Amino acid sequence: MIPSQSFPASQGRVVIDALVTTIDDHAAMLSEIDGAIGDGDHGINMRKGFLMARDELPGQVDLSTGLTTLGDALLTRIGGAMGPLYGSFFVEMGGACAGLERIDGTTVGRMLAAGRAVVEDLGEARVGDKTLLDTLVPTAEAYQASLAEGASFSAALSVMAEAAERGKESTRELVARVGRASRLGERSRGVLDAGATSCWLLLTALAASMNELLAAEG
Amino acid sequence: MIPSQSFPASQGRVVIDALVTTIDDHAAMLSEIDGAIGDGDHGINMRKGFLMARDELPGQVDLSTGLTTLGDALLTRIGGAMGPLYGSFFVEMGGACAGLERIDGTTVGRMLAAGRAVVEDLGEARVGDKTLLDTLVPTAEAYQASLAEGASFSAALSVMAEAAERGKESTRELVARVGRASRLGERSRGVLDAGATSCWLLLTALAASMNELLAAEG
Amino acid sequence: MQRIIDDPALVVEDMLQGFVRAHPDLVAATDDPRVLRAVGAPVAGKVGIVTGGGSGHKPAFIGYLGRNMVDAVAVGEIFTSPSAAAFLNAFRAADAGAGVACLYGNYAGDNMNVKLARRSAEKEGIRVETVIANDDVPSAPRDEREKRRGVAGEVLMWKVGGARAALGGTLDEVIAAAQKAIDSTRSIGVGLTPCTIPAVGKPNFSIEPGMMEVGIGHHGEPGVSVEPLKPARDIARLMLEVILPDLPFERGDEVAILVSGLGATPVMELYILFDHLATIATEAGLSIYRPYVGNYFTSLEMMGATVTVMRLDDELKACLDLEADSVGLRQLPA
Amino acid sequence: MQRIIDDPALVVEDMLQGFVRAHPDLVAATDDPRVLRAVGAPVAGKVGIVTGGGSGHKPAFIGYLGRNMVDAVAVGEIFTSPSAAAFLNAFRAADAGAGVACLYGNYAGDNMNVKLARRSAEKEGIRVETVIANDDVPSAPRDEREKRRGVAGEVLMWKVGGARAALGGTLDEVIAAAQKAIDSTRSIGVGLTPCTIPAVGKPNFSIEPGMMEVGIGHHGEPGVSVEPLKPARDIARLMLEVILPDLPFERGDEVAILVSGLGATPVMELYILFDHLATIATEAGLSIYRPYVGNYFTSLEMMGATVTVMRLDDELKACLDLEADSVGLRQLPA
Ligand SMILES: Nc1ncnc2c1ncn2[C@@H]1O[C@H](COP(=O)(O)OP(=O)(O)O)[C@@H](O)[C@H]1O
Ligand SMILES: Nc1ncnc2c1ncn2[C@@H]1O[C@H](COP(=O)(O)OP(=O)(O)O)[C@@H](O)[C@H]1O
Ligand SMILES: [Mg+2]
Ligand SMILES: [Mg+2]
Ligand SMILES: [Mg+2]
Ligand SMILES: [Mg+2]
Repeated sequence: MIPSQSFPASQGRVVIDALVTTIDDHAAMLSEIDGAIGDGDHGINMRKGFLMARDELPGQVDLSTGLTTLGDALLTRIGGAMGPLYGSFFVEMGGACAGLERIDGTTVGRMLAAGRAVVEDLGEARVGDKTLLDTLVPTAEAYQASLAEGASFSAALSVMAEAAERGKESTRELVARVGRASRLGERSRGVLDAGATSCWLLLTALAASMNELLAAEG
Repeated sequence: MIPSQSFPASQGRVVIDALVTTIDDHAAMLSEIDGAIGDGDHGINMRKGFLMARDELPGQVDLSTGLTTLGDALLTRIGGAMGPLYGSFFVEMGGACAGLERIDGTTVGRMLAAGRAVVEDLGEARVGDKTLLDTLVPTAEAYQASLAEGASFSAALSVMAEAAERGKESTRELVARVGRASRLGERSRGVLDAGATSCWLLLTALAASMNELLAAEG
Repeated sequence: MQRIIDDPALVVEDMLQGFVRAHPDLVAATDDPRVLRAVGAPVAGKVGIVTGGGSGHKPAFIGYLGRNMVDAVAVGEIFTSPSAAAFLNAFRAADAGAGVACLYGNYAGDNMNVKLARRSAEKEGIRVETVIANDDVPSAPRDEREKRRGVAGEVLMWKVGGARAALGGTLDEVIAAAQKAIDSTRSIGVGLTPCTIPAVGKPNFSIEPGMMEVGIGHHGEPGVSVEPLKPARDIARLMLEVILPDLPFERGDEVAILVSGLGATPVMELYILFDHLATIATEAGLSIYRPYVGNYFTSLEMMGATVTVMRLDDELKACLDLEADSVGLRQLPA
Repeated sequence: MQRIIDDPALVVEDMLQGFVRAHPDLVAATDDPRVLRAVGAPVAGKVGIVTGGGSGHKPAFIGYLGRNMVDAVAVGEIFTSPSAAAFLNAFRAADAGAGVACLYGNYAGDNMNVKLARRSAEKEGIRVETVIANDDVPSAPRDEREKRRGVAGEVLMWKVGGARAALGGTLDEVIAAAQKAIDSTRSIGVGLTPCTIPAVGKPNFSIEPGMMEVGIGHHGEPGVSVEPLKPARDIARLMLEVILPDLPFERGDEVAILVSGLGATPVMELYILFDHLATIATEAGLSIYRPYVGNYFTSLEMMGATVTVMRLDDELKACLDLEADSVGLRQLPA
């Protein structure tokens, strides 16, 4: 049994920066994916909200405050469906690690579960509808399963990244049933869903930044 | 000296029909010419007015009444610059042969002069501006000159048709100075003027129908 | 993209600034740059009327701020719901203690943001009730009316709700009138060309020349069919054939008809369409109490039109008849 | 051609029928199918206000029929002057014995048709005086002002003339006020796309994507330059740089500013443009007494905008302030 891995909650800024950076770097790609079967603004909307959120953060911030601030900024600034969904997602993730000194694998499991629940509750979509839930739900479940099977925090984070990628790719074969892309019915098959793609980017950045923080712990 | 040729004024319908028919037959061509440097509606406008005018005429009508009715219909129905210009043109032509039993070459000379005067007065354009005056003015003058040189009515009518054609062709090399086509400045050079073309059609039909009436006189 | 704009990412901000400057008699800015209020709002004792939605629908939504109309509007990005924070601030700007009627359209984003804002408002002691417009018939079958989108019928809902509040209605009375208004209203749109969101830079969907999309939504949501473009007479008929049986409207009903252009269709054509609609409606035994023809709810430079029919009773007629002063709808005292 | 029409040759007839049906409170048909009058016109003792012009400019011209506005309108084909007969019948419909002020725009066809109609009217004992709008600065140099076209400044001319007549002015007083209105007004248009006359079926001129035509007329008449499309801020500046020095407008002047879309430009963009215009005008020392932003004088589905600035004095302000009720311009009592 390996000793339980963790990183200090005070390093929140590293995680938030990774989230903002991946959205900023991939905004054009996200809009292009959205353009194929949606209205082509997913990257624009997300970048606007994430950059504004970063501007509101102090240089040093604990993970809970950082995620809550990010979530609040998205709720306040970007509107649409993404504002409340990703906004509530990050607010709930932040809430699930509030008050903790150190973040370990179990905590991240609780965070993902809380985030997933609010997105399902608010958005009323299901796995298979070709939305970000097709990334989020299987990823949260795979992460939890790997912990349950005894994987280390860092191993579970790698599982998270792989599951997110598979979840994102799964949307390629789906027909959109909610959101703008449902306009196209069968014609929405064959391309990725934009929200599922941004969710993959975010979860991948989350996993990578946390693994980085774990590595720094030595 | 050949005996003065003439035809009965009561045969006005033959002339009016010839005028209406040529416009009706060439409406698409006129619009196309107008489309090159104007707004492409010359044929549409003209056909609408001429067909309405014909509908208002009794089966049998003397030339003066026929031309006046045609002119009034154009004045009443087609608006734009063509309504008042061609409308007044035909009203004045009709006025110049009012009360006559027979129409001879001299009468037609007076008719053309009256028509030309009102168009110049109302439109305030000049020969060389790339308008219908480039057909009308030289044609009226050539007709008058040929009568003065002793040509018969029917010979003068042939001169009329030839002069109208030359007048129309002369607009090809002109730069529009009035009307919509003046928008294009130098770019208006190289194509015919729509109004000059319809004026050529009308004067040609006038000459041909009158020559037909003269021939019928034997 | 032939547009008169500066930074495509800031068109909403730039527009709002010009709008407030152009209509100081009617609208005012608030502390939230994404919320405008009517001059004089909140009106003491009056129920506050709030709406909100994505931008690009001029005169909707801010064009209906004004006297006897809407008190505060939450403003979103182009075709994107305003944030929950904006809705909350709009509730605050409109509330004079008598509560707020939030009258908005049925879109996923708006529903979520209103839901979140309403939770926060109620924590502050602001009572918020909602009416969710779902007048767009082609957007879902009749037995799933709760899934239908809100379109130009919202204008009539705001007129009724605004008037009912101005006439002294309680929050429950205002909500009941606005709910009746939208329940009595059916709409359909026909799209002839797409439109381009400035920040995106290319059309957000496509309609082939010579075709039309029947039942299209305000953001290019799918219609019920794409068919060859027909004469206005036939377009009028097929639009009414969808909406009249749905309520159903019946012989003897008095109705309001609202024809709105989608943006770039010349207003001349709206009158041509209206003439056929009026003829067909009259043949169907409806009597047209009040026609509205113009650009009431647009989608940037989309070509096409929406048709809205509302069955009237005495209360709805009194509400429609009340004078009103807003950019999008001005009615002088009778 | 993505249009909601029936027979392209009959769009004006069809539109008129729908228009009269949609606005029975404001307008009425006359015996001449090409003349509409305001409900209640001719008003006993009042000078009649008449205008007229080609169709395709909604709400101009018939949209300005109404109370304290225009009494009768002569209607032409698309972009084509009404006939002399229509102008004559409009004079007859508007005259209540106090004479008729014919306030129209400077186009060759309109000039000829009004001239002929006026001759006939005067034979019938109807006194007709004219004001010929020539507010479009780019259409001719300053020393040939009489050659300039009338554009959206006509709306303000009608508002002033209509108000002056409603306030009891004699024919000479109405003409003097309307003449002062147009003499104090300067306009300029910028075109971003052409438009298509339905009966013609293809655009009546062309503007390359990415370009704009500065100084374009309402029917695509040539501008002063074709240049790369600029940000709204720069468009506003170059428009005012043409019109402000022409009057010239001077520091301390109170002005009305009217921004009109040409048809298909989203109204959102008009507000973006207006915001810059207001900033630049204020910097130039002008104070904006009354802004108008909207689709006041369009050209079918052309994209672009016109800007009109009018210097005000007390009489013009009183005229602009008077309540008015018409489709295109509604002002409630202050
Ligand atoms: N109800 C929902 N639940 C979860 N995700 C959703 C829902 N509706 C839409 N989405 C996601 O939103 C994405 C589109 O986001 P975005 O382009 O920013 O918004 P919009 O569709 O308003 O333009 C879709 O790709 C989809 O993944
Ligand atoms: N002032 C004028 N005098 C004589 N002819 C004119 C004048 N103005 C225009 N025209 C003629 O009118 C023709 C165009 O007519 P038409 O297309 O029917 O009208 P519009 O230019 O209003 O569309 C031009 O080709 C020209 O010959
Ligand atoms: Mg999108
Ligand atoms: Mg033409
Ligand atoms: Mg969007
Ligand atoms: Mg024309």
